[in-house]
Amino acid sequence: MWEYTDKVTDHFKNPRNVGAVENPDGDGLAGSLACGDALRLTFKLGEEKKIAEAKFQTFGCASAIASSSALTVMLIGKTVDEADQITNADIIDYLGDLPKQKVHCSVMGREALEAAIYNYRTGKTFDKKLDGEVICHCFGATDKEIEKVARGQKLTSAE
Amino acid sequence: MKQSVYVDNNATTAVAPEVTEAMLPFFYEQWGNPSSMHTFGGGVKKHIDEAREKVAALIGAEHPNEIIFTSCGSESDNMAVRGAVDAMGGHPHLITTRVEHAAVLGPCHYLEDKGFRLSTLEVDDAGNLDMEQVREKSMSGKATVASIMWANNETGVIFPVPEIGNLIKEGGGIFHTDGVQIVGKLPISVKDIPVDLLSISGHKLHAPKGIGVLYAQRGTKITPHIMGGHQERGRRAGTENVPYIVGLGKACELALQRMEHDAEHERKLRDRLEAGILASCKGARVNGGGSERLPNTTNISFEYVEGEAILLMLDDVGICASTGSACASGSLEPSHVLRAMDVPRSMLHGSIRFSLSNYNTGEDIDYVLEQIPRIIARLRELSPFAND
Amino acid sequence: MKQSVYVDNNATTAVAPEVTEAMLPFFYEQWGNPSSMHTFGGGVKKHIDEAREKVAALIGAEHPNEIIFTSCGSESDNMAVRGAVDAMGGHPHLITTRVEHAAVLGPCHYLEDKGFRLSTLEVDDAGNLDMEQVREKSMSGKATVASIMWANNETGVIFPVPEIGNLIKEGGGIFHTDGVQIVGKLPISVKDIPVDLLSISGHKLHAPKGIGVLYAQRGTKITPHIMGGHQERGRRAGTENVPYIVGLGKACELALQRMEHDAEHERKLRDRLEAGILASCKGARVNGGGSERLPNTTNISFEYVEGEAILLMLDDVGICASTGSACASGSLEPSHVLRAMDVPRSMLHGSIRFSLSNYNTGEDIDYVLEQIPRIIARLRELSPFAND
Ligand SMILES: Cc1ncc(COP(=O)(O)O)c(C=O)c1O
Ligand SMILES: Cc1ncc(COP(=O)(O)O)c(C=O)c1O
Ligand code: FES
Ligand code: FES
Repeated sequence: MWEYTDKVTDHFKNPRNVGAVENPDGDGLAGSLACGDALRLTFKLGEEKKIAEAKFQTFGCASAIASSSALTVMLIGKTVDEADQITNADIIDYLGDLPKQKVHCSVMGREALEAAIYNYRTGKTFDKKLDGEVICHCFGATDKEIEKVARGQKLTSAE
Repeated sequence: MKQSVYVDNNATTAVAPEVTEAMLPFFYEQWGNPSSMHTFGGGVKKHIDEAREKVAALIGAEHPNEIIFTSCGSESDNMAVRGAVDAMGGHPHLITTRVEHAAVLGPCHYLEDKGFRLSTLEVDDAGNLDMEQVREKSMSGKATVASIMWANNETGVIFPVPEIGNLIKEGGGIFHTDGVQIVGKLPISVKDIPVDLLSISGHKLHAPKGIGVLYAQRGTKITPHIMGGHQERGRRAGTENVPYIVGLGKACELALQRMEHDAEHERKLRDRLEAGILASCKGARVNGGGSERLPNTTNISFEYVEGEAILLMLDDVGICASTGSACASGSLEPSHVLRAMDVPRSMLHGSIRFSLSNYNTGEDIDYVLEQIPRIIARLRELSPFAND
Repeated sequence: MKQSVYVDNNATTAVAPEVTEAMLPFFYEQWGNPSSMHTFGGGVKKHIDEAREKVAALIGAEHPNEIIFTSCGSESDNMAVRGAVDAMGGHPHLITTRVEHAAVLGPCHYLEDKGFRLSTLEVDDAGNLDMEQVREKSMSGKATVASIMWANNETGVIFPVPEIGNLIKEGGGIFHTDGVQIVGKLPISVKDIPVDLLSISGHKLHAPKGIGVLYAQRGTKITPHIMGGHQERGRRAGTENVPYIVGLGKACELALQRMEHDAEHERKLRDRLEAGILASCKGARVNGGGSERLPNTTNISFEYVEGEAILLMLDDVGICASTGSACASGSLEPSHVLRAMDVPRSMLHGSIRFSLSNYNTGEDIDYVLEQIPRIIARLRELSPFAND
């Protein structure tokens, strides 16, 4: 059994900011598409160009859900440049800790953030090989359904 | 400790109160060493023999001496595979399947690394073996040791062991079957079918964790896995775990009395659970559902949600189950059994195993059926894939 | 069951009531599987970790992860010998002694049969090793795996393990010591001496039969003996025997608290027993008496009488002792330990081992001292040799 901190459990059981922001200023999808974990992050700016709204959708384990939820909370009130400084280590710190094997779930958060900021800055979709930095411990090929969703998001799927 | 509905009986079962009661005198009073010459110790031996008879009765073994007590199902599996190969000598051909328990696959892969030829049979998407493949491999011309499980722990799918045994024996091989999940759940009789070696684990049938059995049919040559003292007629050294042996005997006695009734009870509950979930949750499917299965087990995949998340939400409302999801396992590998069955990736992550015991009630099922749709809906709300 | 004076504690000990109490909740309530994801099962894990810490504390292990729970002392011994040899690869040279327990000699002889070179060191008539021989063998130029016990179960003779360990490590070998008889009886600290692997058995220190430990110093390479699941960090598969693990933890905690006091208590009783018997029976001698010994053990030979007869007459008056080792009792061979010590033939058959525990009292000793001379005299009357 994974040992989760109270904060992880709280963010898993009561995830903050679930869903997708309407007309987002930044929209990013990240994940280990090859294995099916995925995170979509959207945000909208408000006064003084600070992030007023941030929402997530996650297909993944409790750590992935908690990391995403935590990330949205951390984003709100920050400028995009400040947000860009948030690393997966910051997410883990915010949550207290994550089991070693679950660190990649927070990396996914950082990646979705990168993708969303890229989208905000360029208007384009982040087209980096999404599975590149996520260590997927699973094997093999992509699942058609997930591929389809990825294409719907105009994102590059893993081979 | 919070626990309201326990539906994870393929992982472990409650120790039956009758079993604990049977064991207590062997902690408090009769703690002697059965190998001792004095009455105090030596007198304990007859309780071991009685337990041996009860285990033999449950599986239809002709001779109580065919029952070797071990420390767990894993030890039994290791002993069977390595002991049979060693006793056979030379380099027998090993046959196993992709869906075996790690305690069989572990020693098989170890021996493969040492240069033994290993054939790992595939299963189809319903979890069944291709019997033609079994025949072909067992007739490969070399001496064989085959280890093919009776019932699968994750899906409950039952292999046709009598038929498999016949094929292996026709080919002149030694046949081991991991019976850990079937013994105590369905009637079997090793007397009537060609099984040389069969593994049992106590904690799957209401005895404690840490006791097992290897049934070895008379005349089957097997090298001990734990060598030393003369215990278990020189086939398994180590001072006997008298309390657990007695407890396992009691558990086997209870199982024999209750099995028929319990199996029916569990099957009804399981079928209702399965039907209820399929009716209330879109995108759910039963893995191995079309096959012959244990009456207590159902393995259900929920599309676009992740098993660990489901489990933790179930846990939160006091329901204990398990998952084959990668994210839940220490290794982050999804279940090798579901992969062998080519379960689609969108389904692979969200598999939940519910496994019942005689202690489960209709109310347990009602409760699970009340919680599951809510949890799946909640998690699908969070999922980026499920919004279509 | 008749039992008035139990002086056979090297065969097995009474389960301490505190130990049984500590185990009971894990039969009645917390019977979950520690590998489960749900709180009910997973929550049990911390009790295993606590027990691990208590075992580590008793033997002075630096890291609790160096403690691997097994099913008995025999499994620990088998795992140590075969696991170390396998992990080393190639064909290491095996070193052991003539007085080891069968659980070490068994796997050693097995490996010898498979073509490994085995050196079996002799002991002198006091039961001591020739340290020059240890040095010589350990420097033989080949990689070595040495298994040399700490304290002998039959005589209580203690080998100089720190010194032996140094010699083996100087030679670049792996050093295993069977600590089954010393752990819990005398303080040891594996942190301070060069021991790679150490075996422990629960039932020698008031935990139940069927639980053991292999201590494996950090960095020691060892192939698992039971392969499969990820339990014990992948070093020993099989669902954990939670109650016994918790019980062993408790037993170690108690031993640590009481050891100093108990050792003194036992030594006094043992010395009085020994002196009393030597004073009251002609033709008696203590085997290994001149050597450093466990405080609780005395092995006494009575000329011209037969051990089994003595035992049975002792049993008849409620005294539990043993002749040779319990494990050897099936074989009717005189003790391999006494033979290795060249005990004269007239003495070889009449050896009785008295082994005490903290539960023994001064009255126990009085009673044995009262009965022994009468029994020996009676048997000598029957003996054709003793009438001089
Ligand atoms: C020195 C020694 N090693 C190993 C063992 C084996 O321990 P177990 O009976 O737990 O297998 C014993 C006792 O039987 C022993 O005295
Ligand atoms: C099919 C099967 N074989 C072997 C085992 C191993 O049994 P044990 O946990 O007693 O080692 C299990 C359960 O864990 C199992 O389900
Ligand atoms: S299962 Fe999450 S990394 Fe592959
Ligand atoms: S999403 Fe798979 S381990 Fe976290």
